[in-house]
Amino acid sequence: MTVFTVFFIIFLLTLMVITALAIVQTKNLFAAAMLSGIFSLMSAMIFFLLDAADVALTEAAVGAGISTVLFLGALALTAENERAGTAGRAAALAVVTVITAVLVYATFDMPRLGDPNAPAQLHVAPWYLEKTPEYIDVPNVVTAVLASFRGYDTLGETFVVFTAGIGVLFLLGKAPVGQPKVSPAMTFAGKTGLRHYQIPRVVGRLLIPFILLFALYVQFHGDYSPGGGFQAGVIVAASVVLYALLEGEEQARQALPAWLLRLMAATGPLIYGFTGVACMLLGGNFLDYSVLAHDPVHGQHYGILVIEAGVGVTVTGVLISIFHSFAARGAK
Amino acid sequence: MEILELYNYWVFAILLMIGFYAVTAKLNLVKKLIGLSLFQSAVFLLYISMGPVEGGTAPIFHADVTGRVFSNPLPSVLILTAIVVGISTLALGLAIIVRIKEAYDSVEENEIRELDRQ
Amino acid sequence: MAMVVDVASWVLLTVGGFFVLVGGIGALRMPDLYTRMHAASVTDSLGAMLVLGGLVLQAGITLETVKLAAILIFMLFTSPTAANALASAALLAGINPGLAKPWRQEPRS
Amino acid sequence: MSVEAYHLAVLQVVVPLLSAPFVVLLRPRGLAWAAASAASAMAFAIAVSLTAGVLSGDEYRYAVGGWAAPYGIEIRVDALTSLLLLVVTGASLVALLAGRRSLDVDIDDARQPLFYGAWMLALAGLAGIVVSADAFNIFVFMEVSSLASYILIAAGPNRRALPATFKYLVMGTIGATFYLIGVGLIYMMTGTLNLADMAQRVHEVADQRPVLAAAGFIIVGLALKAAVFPLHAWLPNAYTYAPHAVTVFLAACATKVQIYVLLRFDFLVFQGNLPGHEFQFSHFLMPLALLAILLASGVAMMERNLKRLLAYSSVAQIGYIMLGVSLLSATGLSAGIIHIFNHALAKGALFLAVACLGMHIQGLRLGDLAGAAKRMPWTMAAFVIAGLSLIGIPGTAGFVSKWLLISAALAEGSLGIAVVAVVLIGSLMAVVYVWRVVEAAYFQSPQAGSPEGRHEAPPMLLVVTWAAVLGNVYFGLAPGLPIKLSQAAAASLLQHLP
Repeated sequence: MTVFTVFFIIFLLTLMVITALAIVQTKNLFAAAMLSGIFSLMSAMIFFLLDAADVALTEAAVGAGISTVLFLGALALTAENERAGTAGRAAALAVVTVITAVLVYATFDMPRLGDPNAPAQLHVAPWYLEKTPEYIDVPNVVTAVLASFRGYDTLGETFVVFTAGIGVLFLLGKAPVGQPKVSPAMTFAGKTGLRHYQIPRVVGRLLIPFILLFALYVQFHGDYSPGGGFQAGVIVAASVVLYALLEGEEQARQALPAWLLRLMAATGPLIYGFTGVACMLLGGNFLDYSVLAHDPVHGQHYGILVIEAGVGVTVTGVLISIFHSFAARGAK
Repeated sequence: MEILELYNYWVFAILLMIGFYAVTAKLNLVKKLIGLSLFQSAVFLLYISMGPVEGGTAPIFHADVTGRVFSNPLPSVLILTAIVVGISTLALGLAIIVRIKEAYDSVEENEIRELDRQ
Repeated sequence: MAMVVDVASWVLLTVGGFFVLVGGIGALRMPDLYTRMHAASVTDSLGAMLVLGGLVLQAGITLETVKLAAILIFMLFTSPTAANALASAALLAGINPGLAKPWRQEPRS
Repeated sequence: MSVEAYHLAVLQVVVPLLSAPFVVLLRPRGLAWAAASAASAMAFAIAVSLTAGVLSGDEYRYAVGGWAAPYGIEIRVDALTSLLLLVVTGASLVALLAGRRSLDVDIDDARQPLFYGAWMLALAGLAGIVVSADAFNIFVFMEVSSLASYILIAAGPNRRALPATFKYLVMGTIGATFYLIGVGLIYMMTGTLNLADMAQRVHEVADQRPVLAAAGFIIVGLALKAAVFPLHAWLPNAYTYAPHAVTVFLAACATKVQIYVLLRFDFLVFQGNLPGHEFQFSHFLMPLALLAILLASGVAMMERNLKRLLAYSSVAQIGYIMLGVSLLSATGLSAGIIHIFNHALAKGALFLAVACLGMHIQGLRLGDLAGAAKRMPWTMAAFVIAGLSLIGIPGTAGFVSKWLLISAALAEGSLGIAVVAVVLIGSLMAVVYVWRVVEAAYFQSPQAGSPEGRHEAPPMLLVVTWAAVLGNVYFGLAPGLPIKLSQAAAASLLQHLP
């Protein structure tokens, strides 16, 4: 890390603090949602500078993309401005001050940023770096750890996404009591999209195939470069959101009907889980891909390919379902 | 220079507490959730700051790896999971807020409490 | 040769950075939405092109260059479209280009 | 150990986990419930055979993915784990069997597969937390179970379920994030995520400030999720407005699983290594436990809503568990641990009786219960017996844990006398709040216009309720199994102390 990088990191971190203060300060929730998107982009930059390229890609796609879309969908159904202010400000500030003091006090014994002799760099992590070429043989060690060494965590993660999908479908699947108040913009976009706006429509339609192509690249190139099933699923979902904006919510629903999305959301976790069960049936431990082929390394490759596909299918199905749930709530 | 290398952790502490303040003190439910996601983002920074090694690069093995230093892959893996958990919580929370809005016609905590008291 | 390429790339990067800065100042200082958008467009047209061009020179003929070129092409497609969508959304929401009148009525002193 | 038995530990999580997507895809009404119940029964059977294995001296250690700890994620089952597994899977099975009819009323047909899917995920998440031996993996499954339980609670018929869920979501996420911060700080100082490995490596850095901060964050975060007083604010409304069957399930096990993680983490990683930590732990928890018993019981005595009354009583009972643990002796710990089991039995049976009452009585305020004993004699009889167990009358399960608790406290000398006094006062307060319900149901004349004659709950629900009540009596008279498990658990926790 050069001095220049260090100063850039410090600059970005300071900017993040300022943005965070602005997010808390502003009464306009729309502005707060946008600012938190910007906040996410800045943290993605920090993550990239700190050698976590996979995390940077994910944070940019999730923080600046999907969560902003979700906030906007929810704000259209609720309120754009914060009415009431704060309560118990003094107590909250006191707690906050105490915890900050404890944390800053704790930092002085922490290993310095980039210290090669930090405990985290000496135990477990070197083993991953050393053994990945031998056992898994994929260039991206993050993918190897994510999908194989700690594949059980990623299974849990996939089910977290699935749970969120079930939850949103369950909560918003019930028809609203009475007529909800809907912002005109949402209804407008819901019915016809941007059909009367030629330029965005033409360019948008042109881009969608490329976005999907990029998603496939991210999905299948995850072994070699940052990326994988989760990021790919987010990108596919983004392309569908774009399609729904251009052509209207109805059209997007026809292209990918609700039952199909639900099937995808449920099939993805099953693909992942049954890969693990298949390993058990073939005589290995749960999620031990080595038994999937004659050569353990090949087995690992197959396993990672299949479970990444499972993750991608889940994330695509769940995120599009969630988007539709929010958008359709407004269109009714 | 030495002292600046703890700056990441201070910013983590400050961001964490800005988020925590928004969650506890703000009355608007959407604002609470925004605060909650700030709160979680701060933790991402804590973990990722443990990753890099002086002179290292992201742990991706290109053609020639001899003599190169790589950063720790494990914090990245953990935070990938944590980001996914964060967005899932956010989606569920927003869905609950939409239902609250429909049931109470308000998303302000004090007004909801008032309505429940009746 | 390598020296020349390096200098050329840094010149491009610096000039590009300058235009990005100008775009940023414009977005802050201009009086209404449309003029601000006009100023900001300097960032993603001229600024982005120069910076990416500088980076291409840094990368040489590799896969990275292809990726940078793809980024450039997509930026040239998307940023004007986004600006167009934003401007028409603003117009639809009832924000008028308010600059014309006060500018003319301003007494010359 | 046979190959099948070897895989049981991971199957405990995988069976309910993988059943969830199937349940979600099922369409016709009733089928989703049947599938969920079948998977739940299977999970319970696995828990029983794991317990049998543990009792016969087996030790289950399972390397997921074939990667040995600390590089991979390890699953292990011991006495404490198997006790919790019995509680979690048993509660789920009982609540599902009992809850079918009342859930049919609360949740429309189209959304039932989603609801039962969420139920299975909650079960799988809780089981996943319990068996995991990896600090970060515990966080992942904690989130699976938490998100799923938010869905279950938000399914409540009253609109107040929604703000209650939101509060739970916010506080639960804060708790989980605090835990995550703690784990991160320990990882920073030790480089490992495996609990056993952590326990060894934390020894060298025990005096470093990040480790101390980590201990604080982990204890506070888990205490928040376990609703340890005064961090219980989310619990009463969440339990009150959830569908009755969900209350039975979650009240019996959700907070206890968090207490389990707290015990496991604190005893394994911190107490043996951090100098003086056991006293900090004990001095931090004991006053809170005593206050919880007194104040929450006090609130329960004043409360007019039946479910909220029982929810506050849960906060008080968590106090008893923490009190036993904070004594730091073998008897005290096993008293706390056995109370996890016994309280699940008692509170589960009580909420089952509430579910019976809820079939015919709307609102469930104490005033609405007038005359309930005439209309629903079997239900109210079950409520009374389960209430006796909650109070701790000899012959019921509740007595066993209170007896152990008192004998552990008496071994502590003069401090112990005060503890015993609080336990006795708390039990008297429990008598009062249980009596208020009994008085309303047995001795108040029904309001004018309420239906006459007997009107019992559906037979299935009643049978399950009585099975739970008889469980209270059985484990009160023959407490061999839970005592054996809890003593083994206490011994294995204490072996880490210096």
